[in-house]
Amino acid sequence: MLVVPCPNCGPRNASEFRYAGEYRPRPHPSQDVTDDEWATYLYTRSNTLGVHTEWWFHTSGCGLWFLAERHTKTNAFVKSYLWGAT
Amino acid sequence: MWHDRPLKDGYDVVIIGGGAHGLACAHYLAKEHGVTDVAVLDKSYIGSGGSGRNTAIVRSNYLTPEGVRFYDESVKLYEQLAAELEFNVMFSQRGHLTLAHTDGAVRTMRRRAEVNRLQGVDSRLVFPDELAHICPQLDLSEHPRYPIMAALYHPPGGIIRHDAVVWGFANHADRRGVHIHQQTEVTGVDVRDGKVRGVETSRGYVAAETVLNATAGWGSTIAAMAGLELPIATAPLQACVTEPLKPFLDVVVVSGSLHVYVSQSSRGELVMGASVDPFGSYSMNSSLDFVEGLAGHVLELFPFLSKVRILRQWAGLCEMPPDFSPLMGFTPVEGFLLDVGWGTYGFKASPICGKTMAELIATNTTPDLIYPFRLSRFAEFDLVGEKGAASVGH
Amino acid sequence: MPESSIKLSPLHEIARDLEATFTDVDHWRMPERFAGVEIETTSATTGVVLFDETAKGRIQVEGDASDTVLTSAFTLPNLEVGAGTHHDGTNVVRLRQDLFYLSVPPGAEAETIEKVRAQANGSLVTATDITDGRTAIRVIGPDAPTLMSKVCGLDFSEPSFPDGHARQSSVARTNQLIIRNDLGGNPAYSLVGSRSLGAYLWSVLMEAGAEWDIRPIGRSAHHELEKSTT
Amino acid sequence: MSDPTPTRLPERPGEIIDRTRQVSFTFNGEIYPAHPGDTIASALSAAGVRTFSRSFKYHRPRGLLCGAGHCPNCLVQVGDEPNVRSCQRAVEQDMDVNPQNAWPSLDQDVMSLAGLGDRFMPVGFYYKTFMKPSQLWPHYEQALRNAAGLGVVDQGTPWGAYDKQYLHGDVAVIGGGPSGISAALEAAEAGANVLLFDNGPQLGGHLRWRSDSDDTSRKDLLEKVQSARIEVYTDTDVLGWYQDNWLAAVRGDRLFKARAKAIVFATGTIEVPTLFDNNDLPGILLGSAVQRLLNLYGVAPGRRVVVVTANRHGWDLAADLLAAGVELAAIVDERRTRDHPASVDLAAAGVPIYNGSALTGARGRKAVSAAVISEIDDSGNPIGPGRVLSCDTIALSTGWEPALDLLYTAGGKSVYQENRAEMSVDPVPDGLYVAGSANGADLLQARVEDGRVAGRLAAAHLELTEPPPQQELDKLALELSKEERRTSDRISAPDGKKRFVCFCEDVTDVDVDTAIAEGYDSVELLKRYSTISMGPCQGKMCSVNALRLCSRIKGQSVQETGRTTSRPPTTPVYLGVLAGQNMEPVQVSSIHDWHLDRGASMMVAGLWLRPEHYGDATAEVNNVRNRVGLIDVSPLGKFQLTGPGAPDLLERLYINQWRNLRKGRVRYGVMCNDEGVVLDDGVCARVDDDTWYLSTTSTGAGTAFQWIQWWLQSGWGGNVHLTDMTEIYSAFNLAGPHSREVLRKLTKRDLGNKAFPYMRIRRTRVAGVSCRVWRIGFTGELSYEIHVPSSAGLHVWEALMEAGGEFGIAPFGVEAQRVLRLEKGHLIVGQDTDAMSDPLGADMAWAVKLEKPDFLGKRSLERISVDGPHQRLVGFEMTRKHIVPEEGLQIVKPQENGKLNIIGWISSSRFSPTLKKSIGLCWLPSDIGSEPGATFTIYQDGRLEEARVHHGPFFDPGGERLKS
Repeated sequence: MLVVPCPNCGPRNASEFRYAGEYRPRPHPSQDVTDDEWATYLYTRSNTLGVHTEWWFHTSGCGLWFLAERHTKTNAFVKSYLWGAT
Repeated sequence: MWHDRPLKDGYDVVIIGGGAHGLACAHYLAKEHGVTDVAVLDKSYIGSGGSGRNTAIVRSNYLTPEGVRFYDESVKLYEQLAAELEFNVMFSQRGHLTLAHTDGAVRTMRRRAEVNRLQGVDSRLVFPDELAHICPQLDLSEHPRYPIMAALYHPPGGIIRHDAVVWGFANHADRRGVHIHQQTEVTGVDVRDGKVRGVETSRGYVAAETVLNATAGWGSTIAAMAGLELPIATAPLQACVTEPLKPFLDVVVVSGSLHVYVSQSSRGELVMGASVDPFGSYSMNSSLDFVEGLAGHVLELFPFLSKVRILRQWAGLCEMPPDFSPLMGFTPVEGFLLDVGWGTYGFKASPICGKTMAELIATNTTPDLIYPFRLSRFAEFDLVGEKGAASVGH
Repeated sequence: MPESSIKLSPLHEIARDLEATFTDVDHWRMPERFAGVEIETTSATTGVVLFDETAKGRIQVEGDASDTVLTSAFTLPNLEVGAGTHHDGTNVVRLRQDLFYLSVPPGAEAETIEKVRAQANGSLVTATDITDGRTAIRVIGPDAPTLMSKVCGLDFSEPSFPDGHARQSSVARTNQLIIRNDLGGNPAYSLVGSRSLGAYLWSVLMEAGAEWDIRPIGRSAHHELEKSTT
Repeated sequence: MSDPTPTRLPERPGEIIDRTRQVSFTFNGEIYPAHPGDTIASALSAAGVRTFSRSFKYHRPRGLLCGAGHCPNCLVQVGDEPNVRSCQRAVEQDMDVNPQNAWPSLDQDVMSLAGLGDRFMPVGFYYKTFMKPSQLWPHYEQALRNAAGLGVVDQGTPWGAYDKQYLHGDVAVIGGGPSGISAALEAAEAGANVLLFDNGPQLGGHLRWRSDSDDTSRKDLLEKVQSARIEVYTDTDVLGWYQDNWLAAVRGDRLFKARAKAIVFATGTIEVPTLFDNNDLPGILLGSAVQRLLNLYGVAPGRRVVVVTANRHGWDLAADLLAAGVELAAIVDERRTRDHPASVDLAAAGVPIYNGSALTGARGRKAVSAAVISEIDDSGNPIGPGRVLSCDTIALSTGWEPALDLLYTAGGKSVYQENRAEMSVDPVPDGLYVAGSANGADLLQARVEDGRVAGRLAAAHLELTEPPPQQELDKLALELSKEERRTSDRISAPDGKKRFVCFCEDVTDVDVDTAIAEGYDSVELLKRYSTISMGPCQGKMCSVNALRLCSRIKGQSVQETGRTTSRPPTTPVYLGVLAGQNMEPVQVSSIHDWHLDRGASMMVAGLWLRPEHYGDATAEVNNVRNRVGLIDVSPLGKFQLTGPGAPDLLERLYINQWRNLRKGRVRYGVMCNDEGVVLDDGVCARVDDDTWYLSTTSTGAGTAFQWIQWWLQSGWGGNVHLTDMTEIYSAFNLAGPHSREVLRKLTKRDLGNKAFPYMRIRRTRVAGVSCRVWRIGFTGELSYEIHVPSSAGLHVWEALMEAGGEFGIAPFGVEAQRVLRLEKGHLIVGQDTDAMSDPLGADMAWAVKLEKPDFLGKRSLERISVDGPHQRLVGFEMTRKHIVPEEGLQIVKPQENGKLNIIGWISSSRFSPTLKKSIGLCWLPSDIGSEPGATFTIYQDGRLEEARVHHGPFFDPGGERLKS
């Protein structure tokens, strides 16, 4: 079972977490966002083969959302951190 | 059988991915459109990707009219594929049950039953009294944690020998002059001023004006070579098989809320699968929690299987689009085409995908049947309604 | 609050079906004894037992300044995440940098919240009485760590989960706060989780503990064990 | 049955049976004796039974082969359990054992005629036949299916009791043979917590049955283990290595899930059978199987044995047989020299010794009657005429394959060692070590030393000690390289005769040759086409020979040919063990038992169980409309937002406005995602300047909490906290014309419209308990929703029921609530909306405040509002009042060609007892939906039923009752 490094609780089995996909920052509402750009934000994914940044939620633990950098083939984690604390 | 051919430095059409989709497209290009200067490239052996790893279920009882029409065509093609390919693909139409354990799931099943009926697909809602005859092995009592309330019964659904489909298409495509190149990995897509010119491979450059990306799990990595990003996320899909048993289970049983599939193969093994893994990855490792969760849910349905043994578990890759429908046809890069985004439902569409993609390549126009699955639908905010069923049932 | 005790634990019907005798604890009606104090304390010191510890005040304190507010309200040592302290019936555990859990004697909830709010002076600190949302099942006995390792994936060995510490994790597929607070020289873990899952968790623990003849204990046996701790 | 002559020997040193006691069991209908400690296989062998089962495809008789639970030949049915490895299952009194896959009987199996026609059933036979005529395929298929499978599933088998346990250790050692024990001792010595797994009943591995070691070394190792800090798990099979060193192991009905920081694979070896004509006859056994029968159970494999070997183990076996008084017909060794110490005694005993020779065939119909041997040239090919040696048993001891499947799945790369003719792993992933015979060590001392070094390296990996000095590693490597080769890579070229490569699937070397010729020439294609290694033994008996055969036929090296992928489990495992103890969480409200006592029929609602009705939902509806009803809505999601930042957060999360909501007031709100799809809805109240209290749907409570926390913890969380209150309050909705009169009896608060108007919230003491009371009504009646601290839930509920007695109060369930809300035209998120529904279409356009600077879904809703939603959710009534269309029916528009186009669907539909007609909600194209009274047709059971669009509530449209 994959071990996920929770920034608050430390390494825990992946079954304690919810994975919420790759990190895609939301366009700031003030920008005049074209339909294409908005559809890209909503639906397009880089789906990287390699290290990418993703969201996790510690469902059975501290209830924190956090970002993690993980290699999507080996599943090896590089690091994890709370939003805003890169 | 298929032969090792010399790798030419150019073809009219290059198909990336030697699975059922890619080989079917090559077959129909040659058979129905006389296009034979075609190369099918696979980085490993043919059928090594999704085509060799799925639980080989064939059905057409989807939710949306466009989904049902599409898969129904596929079932019809499967029904005479053995004769057409002179290769027994062992399509066993023994009936397919999708169980509903909540009132919400029953509603979704009826929705699908009604849409199917209106599309002329044999599929109806059945309740425990009738279920007891269709699949007497099911525990229809009040005992399970999530008692079975109803099921969508789809008689034409069933299972097929998935490798045989790959080999059948390969044999026929090869016979008509298509080149099948195994151990040939595509490492780059050559795009110059918006048009595809060819592909880099582990065995050298191959020129082509038409390049079809027909891979499962690798759709994004191949598209990235052509400078494109797609609305799909790759995740492992696992399955397992038990020791061979004397046949007792005739129908294919799928549970929406419990996310589990069970069918008994022609060799007597129970072939079982579930939903995609809880987190995205390109790893094809098996996991223990997959087979633990699956075992619990299978025993909810069939408590007497507790002493049946799991013999082997494996995993493949699949790509999940936002509206549970594939990405087929043209892309912003001229000549670079897609047949990807097949989630957990790709194998059952192989023949009709081959046929429609062949028609698209030969006529340079999108057949009506697959128009709803165009890539541009996302920017047009015209997603396919299959998503509706997914969020409630499965 | 009317005179007669009207507060019930979600395990009340289970205790009644096990023919427990009941007692009142600050308006809570809780089991006094089941098979008898003798048998119950023996099981607790030789095997493993379950004790319904729901009848306690429970407060959640959230806020970036919660550690300074709490240290001044209760003169606490600085707590690492996962560490806890005990003094005169109040147990404070740090769940996150910005989140603490307090358990206090039954009835002291309101007073504790006031004490916390009084120290907030301007910073946003949310003190919430979560007593009614939680149930607590205390697993006590030498076989408690092994029983816990049948329902939870954490490492219950001494170095990884020392006495006084707390972890939030999955127990029998439910979210629980696990606080280790040994009792009478025996390992003991309080499982604090959703009230609506209390009956389910109790039944899973009883089934998982069958191999050690697990049994429930009442307040008097629990009191005996507590006496032998201090 | 051929004349079974008992072959139990007098007591043997180290045997594990209790000769003083006797048990009996039945096999194939006959009673057989056994001693406690006997396995089914050893007891049957002792009674001279040779045939245990019939093979999968050709139904050939099969007997004991490997004795280690690896091959399929001794699979039997034990009571209701199929596919039991009888060589691993201890006999129990009155056990009912039966052969599998044999019809009508084990002795006469009709299906074995299939074996005669093997010319007609070559490899890939199924693919090349039965295609035409396609109509007949279902009948062919039924015949094929009936022939399939081995064991029978008994549909009366009880689920049984299973459980699981997590284990944690610094170093896990897999395999309790000499190398495993010494690795464990070394690691424990360095201070590591060690987990030691072994699938035997006691530690020792083959020290228990192989006599090449004096017994002192075993006893000495076992003593040291007792005293060391090692958790020993015997009778425990390690099934698989999973991500991040997660090991699955099974002992009886318990699944262990172990995590270790370093792992030593001391998994030993699997003996490899050699290929020769008729090599699957009962009476042909692997050398290790004979030694187990001999030394563990005191059973001779037969009366006259030919030993075929290429290593010292064959000679040790011959010496064992000689010492046990079993007649040796010959010992046949591929190698030219015979310098093994036992050769002297064997020659002295007159045992014929044939060096430079090999076994080319076996003779016999139901069991072995003779062995055919012949001399071989340097490349192993037979030369000159064969020699026939009459015998009833052939023992094969020509080679071993390291059991490395676990290591392959852990990422180890397989490398074929030409000099040893065995696979190894190089490189071994970080933190993993392989030791003992699995690492190629053969002599006992080398295995113990190799284990010790591996244990030291594992402990060093955890920085508990220093790694062994390099010269120690070099010395060991040198010692290992000098060891005598133990494995022959001889493989006979296919020449038309039938040599079984795969015993599970009856695949012969001719089949492999044919498959490769037909283009299935990669090992993976060969496996899928011929089904080689896809049976119960998962390649343990066949993958080495298949690989050598494939390499020889294609003229390439074994390394070039490559292996198929190894996959867990290493040993087949019960579904019951994998499922473990049944742990399906159930959530119930604080008055759950009251509902059951009242005879409520419960329904599944997410993880909750809720009352659907108490016997008569229609009566419950009428009672709420005319008198007063009480419903338990505790699963409702309940959350609290505190802090000055709350209004900003609410403005961004919801499509409607909140900033202007005054204290004590309540407003309905809808949450969307950025696609503009409706996620959830509910009421929200401002209970204090900086305290908001909001509710969500019960099914959506968990996801809503995570959703709000996501935005709050990623930039939108300035000065606001979200607290989950869902379980803190039990929620009871008192609804109906008399609701005020009932509540007035339990509280002093003024409940009138002036003091407590509709859509307000008040802190109120009810029956002595401080509660939050909302004046809201999903049912459309005057109602008060009382949120009670859950510990006092039963107290307040019973007080309400008692107070309402004189007013005809009765509980009502989810079904009645659904009718009541439908009569008011209220939608249910998740039923009337799905993952495609936006608020503009779903009749919530009034709530969409596009003028707000930003909210989730705004950009998409702006786009949709340009030309309006394509579809709308509206009410409908039926032209034929009594017809109730089931929910999910489709709305169709007949075309000229008679086809019916689907234009919408029915999401809610009931017969309204209040209005005496059927009503509902449906999705329709906007043009039809926007026109009240517009007609459309519903496709129901093949006919078209007419319906009309209806806007707004069906009952009390002005909402007077709510405000009464």
